[in-house]
Amino acid sequence: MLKVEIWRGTEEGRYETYEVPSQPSQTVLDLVTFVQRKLDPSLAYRFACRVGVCGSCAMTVNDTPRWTCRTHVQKVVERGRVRIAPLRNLPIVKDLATDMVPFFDKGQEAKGRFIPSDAAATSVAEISPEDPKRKEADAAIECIGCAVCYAACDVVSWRPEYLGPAALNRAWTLVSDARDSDRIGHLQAVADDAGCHACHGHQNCVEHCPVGINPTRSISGLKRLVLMAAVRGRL
Amino acid sequence: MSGIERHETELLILGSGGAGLLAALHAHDKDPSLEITIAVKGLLGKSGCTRMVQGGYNAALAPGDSLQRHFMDTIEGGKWLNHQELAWRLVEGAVERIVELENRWGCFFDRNPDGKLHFKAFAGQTVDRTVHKGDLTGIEIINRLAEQVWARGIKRLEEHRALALIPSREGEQLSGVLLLDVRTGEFRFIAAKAVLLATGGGPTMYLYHTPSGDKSCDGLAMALRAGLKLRDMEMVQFHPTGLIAGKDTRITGTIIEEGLRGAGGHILDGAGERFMHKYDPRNERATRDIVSRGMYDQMRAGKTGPNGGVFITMKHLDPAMVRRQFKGMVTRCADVGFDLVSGNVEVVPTAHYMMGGVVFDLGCRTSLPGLFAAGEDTGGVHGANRLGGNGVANSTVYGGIAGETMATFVKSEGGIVAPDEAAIEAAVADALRPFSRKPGDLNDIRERLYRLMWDDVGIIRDEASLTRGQKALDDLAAELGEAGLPDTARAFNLTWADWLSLDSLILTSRAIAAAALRRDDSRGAHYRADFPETGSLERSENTVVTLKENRIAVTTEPVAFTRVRPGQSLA
Amino acid sequence: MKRLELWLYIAQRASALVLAPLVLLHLGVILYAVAGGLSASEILGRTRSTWMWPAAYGLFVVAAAVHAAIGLRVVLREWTSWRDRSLDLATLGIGLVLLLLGLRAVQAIA
Amino acid sequence: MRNHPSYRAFLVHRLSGIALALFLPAHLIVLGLALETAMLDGFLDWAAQPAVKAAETILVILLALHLFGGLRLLAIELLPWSDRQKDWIGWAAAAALAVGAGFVVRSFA
Ligand SMILES: Cc1cc2nc3c(=O)[nH]c(=O)nc-3n(C[C@H](O)[C@H](O)[C@H](O)COP(=O)(O)OP(=O)(O)OC[C@H]3O[C@@H](n4cnc5c(N)ncnc54)[C@H](O)[C@@H]3O)c2cc1C
Ligand code: HEM
Ligand code: SF4
Ligand code: F3S
Ligand code: FES
Repeated sequence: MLKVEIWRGTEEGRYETYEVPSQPSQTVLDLVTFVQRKLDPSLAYRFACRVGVCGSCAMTVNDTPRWTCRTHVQKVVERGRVRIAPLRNLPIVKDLATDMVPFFDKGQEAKGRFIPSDAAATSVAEISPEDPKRKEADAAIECIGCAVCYAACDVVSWRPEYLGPAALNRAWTLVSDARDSDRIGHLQAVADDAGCHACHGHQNCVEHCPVGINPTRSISGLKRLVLMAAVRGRL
Repeated sequence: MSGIERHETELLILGSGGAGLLAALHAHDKDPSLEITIAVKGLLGKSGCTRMVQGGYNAALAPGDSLQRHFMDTIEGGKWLNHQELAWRLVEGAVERIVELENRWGCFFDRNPDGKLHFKAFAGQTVDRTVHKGDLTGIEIINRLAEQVWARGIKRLEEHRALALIPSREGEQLSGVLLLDVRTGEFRFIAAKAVLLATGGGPTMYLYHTPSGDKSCDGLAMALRAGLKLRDMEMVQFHPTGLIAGKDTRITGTIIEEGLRGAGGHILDGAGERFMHKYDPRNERATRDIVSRGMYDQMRAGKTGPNGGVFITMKHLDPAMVRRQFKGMVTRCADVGFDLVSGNVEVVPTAHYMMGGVVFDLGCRTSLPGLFAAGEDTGGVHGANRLGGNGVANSTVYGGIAGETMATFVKSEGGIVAPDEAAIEAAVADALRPFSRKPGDLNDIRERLYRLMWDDVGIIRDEASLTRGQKALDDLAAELGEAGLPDTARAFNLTWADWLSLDSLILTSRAIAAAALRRDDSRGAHYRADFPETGSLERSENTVVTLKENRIAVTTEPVAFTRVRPGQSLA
Repeated sequence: MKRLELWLYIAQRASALVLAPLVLLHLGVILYAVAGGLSASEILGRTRSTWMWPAAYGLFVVAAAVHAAIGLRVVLREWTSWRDRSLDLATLGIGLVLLLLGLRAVQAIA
Repeated sequence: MRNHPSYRAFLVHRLSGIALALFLPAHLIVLGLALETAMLDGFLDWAAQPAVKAAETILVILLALHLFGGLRLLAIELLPWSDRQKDWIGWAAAAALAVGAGFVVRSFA
């Protein structure tokens, strides 16, 4: 039996303890599911894909933000106990489910979307995968938008307007994309007061990103480009 | 009903998979002044199966490939049951859509060293034509589309579950959709000039299944209730290698990549012996349906591992190769406690995709004016079997088309019309029904549904099993109707959601069983032990299911060979 | 000011770049000088030997005033709830005080 | 969540920065006393006590830590990314301790 403590409520709430039988193959998401299905039907949480691609199941597990569908219980259990809370730095909808809108809004504030240069082109651009800029973009592109980095980043909690690692990481993939036509626009978006310069390089984001993205690297890249653009008066 | 919130929008899209998002973008492009709303059961861009696409996207762009070849592969794969015009539009549209995804929405697919698109091999194709982004193609597509939708003034109703399609007062057209705001537990009626059904099917009524947790055939169930025709519902595709790790883990059913078999992986029975040679000279490299049936046969004979599955192993292969080539799969297995490199991983065939669905036309119109459909909710494009790589092509191609037709429709014919209040009232009452009943055991109902669909309406069927299945489904439907929920808070009530999902799943399962009983031959994904032969291709028919007075009716319609007849080829 | 944070960031990094060699130098001097104890005349004897010393310390003082003031502003913003305009004025104040104290010190050793 | 080298490096850098910022005015005031040589000598005598020396040692180490840690940050921010940046934390700490050791050796010599 595992002792599973789960946050119940919204910002105001408390931990409740449940006893869940231990299984050889058991993820943290399975613990939560067991509680909802068998012990307390009113428990709220969120998941979709259950294989680590949708980024909707992240929670705080024993004080660490993680994707729960791909976290084996054995990896996190401490003396038979697992404590599960919603992700930090986001409003709580109910129990373990957070409101991710602020996280995605920041993606937009960082102008995290492709601005085409030739939308009507009839063939795809020829770009070598060995091209150095493309390699930078490729290294950072497979973000699943799980907000784990966002929850792990102290600067986000200290300065709630900070765009955060994922949004900045996306901006970096765009300025590294030869097909994007608004490099300066993207740089302007991240040069604002809560932009890339607010990052102190804590690297909590790197340590916790479940898919191995390195937002610190991307943010440093942005800092350099913004610096050069600012000094040259291009912002 | 005065108690429910009401809104109006010009264009309402249900679902945010490839179909829903492209519909929104195309409609917005066509007419930026349109008021577009996307309502989705999960979070926008984070729910549904398009995001889970691993393998990739078929488009006839490779040197030496042609629309004709892609089309013929699709028809051969579909065992001549496809709607040929729809299939043709698919292959044509796929080429346009890939270029659009790259240049307009910012997707970047894998390239060769020379900078040109890379095409990978996928089963059932005469040319390597699958465009992909590593083995996470869906994330790239959906992330790019979702951020574009987010950037436009498109309204989002996230965590809103569509419950019922509500006709107009006279019933001659659609008025709007009744939704449940999952977060508050309140109902919401949205009247719209046009509605797109893009909730993505998803055969999650089987013991083992691959789709995401939010999929429960709600769209198909709503369509049935609204009187629409569903075609080829017996065609449920199983993927041969799903993980199995016990019934209390959501890992069970999720896919282990197909490429493992291609790369030389072996499938072993419970005793560690290979067996695929008994079923096909290509051994493990045979097509999805054959491998699935071989595995299922072994399982029925009881030659299984501890969890009731068989094994896949790579341990006779170079571990460095396995680690390099299947990095994602190896870490995914390791995360959940399996050793793919040097161990045996227990696997089962797992329900993956529904070829059948709502009957629709080339402009994504349905028989109900004002209602459009696209993606996995629709039937016809794939016939009896879907090629790997044609699923996401289908949802994105037809999603885009739907967006354009709907934008035009809204301006020319569409209008807000008063809903049939009685229908709203009935739908609300239906959804609230469990709160007035004694709490029942939903887990038990779900497990029995899973089991009976697996055993009796699954990979190998026959008349006896299907009849048994139908009876059991009717009983389960009645039982669910009496199974209540504790009357706790309605807000974010997942157990209520489970109840509603089971309701849709049981109804859709009835449609599958009825269609499967009707088709007395074996082809594509449908295998009847009592009719193992394929039957005449020339006289191919589609099954068509409707719901009348809560009874499923099945008819058949001959396939129209509008472009090519069995025995001929365009390529 | 538009992009205030960005320019403060640049000023802070620029001043850090100026400080780096100066602090290295200063550390070298400390290590050299502390042996055998310090005395005022020794210190002043060294610093008054050439105009380079006061110049270097002058530069140090200016850079440190800029650098520390901005640094403290960031810390205060993040670790306290002080983030309105008064914080910017305080930053300016801290910088000026440091500058004045520093210039007085430089004058003393020059 | 914060239990890893990069975060510790940040904390050390920030805390040393704050300490230096607090110390700097004091240091400058003392130097300002050089205008009156006698007072400075009096102060230096006071500062020769072991306890004060120990405190000074710490300050020198903090200065060195902040310096080398700062150089590391500048390298991360201004130079192309290097996967060796983690190692720099170790080097920065080692260099700071070396300076501290040097200070101890020389001032107590
Ligand atoms: C694991 C996996 C791998 C796959 N790999 C491939 C591949 O490599 N190549 C390929 O071509 N195809 C693949 N497919 C198939 C492909 O994903 C689907 O064919 C296609 O993406 C379906 O798109 P869709 O837009 O119709 O539905 P989905 O993408 O599933 O989207 C459905 C949307 O509807 C929403 N929804 C559901 N019910 C409701 C409701 N009641 N109210 C409101 N919203 C609702 C969902 O939340 C979701 O947002 C794969 C499928 C799976 C499961
Ligand atoms: C000598 C006096 C110095 C003082 C008083 C001082 C003080 C400070 C302070 C208070 C901060 C803010 C810390 C924070 O934001 O977390 C800071 C940051 C910084 N300092 Fe210094 N510093 C000094 C010297 C240096 C030197 C010599 C360097 C580098 C060569 C340096 C480099 C930096 C850098 C890069 C930062 C930014 C760190 C960040 O934003 O997290 N400093 N300093
Ligand atoms: S960068 Fe990593 S941790 Fe952050 S949202 Fe993306 S995938 Fe999640
Ligand atoms: S954790 Fe935060 S401070 Fe920067 S390096 Fe990552 S964004
Ligand atoms: S459920 Fe999709 S990432 Fe966990």
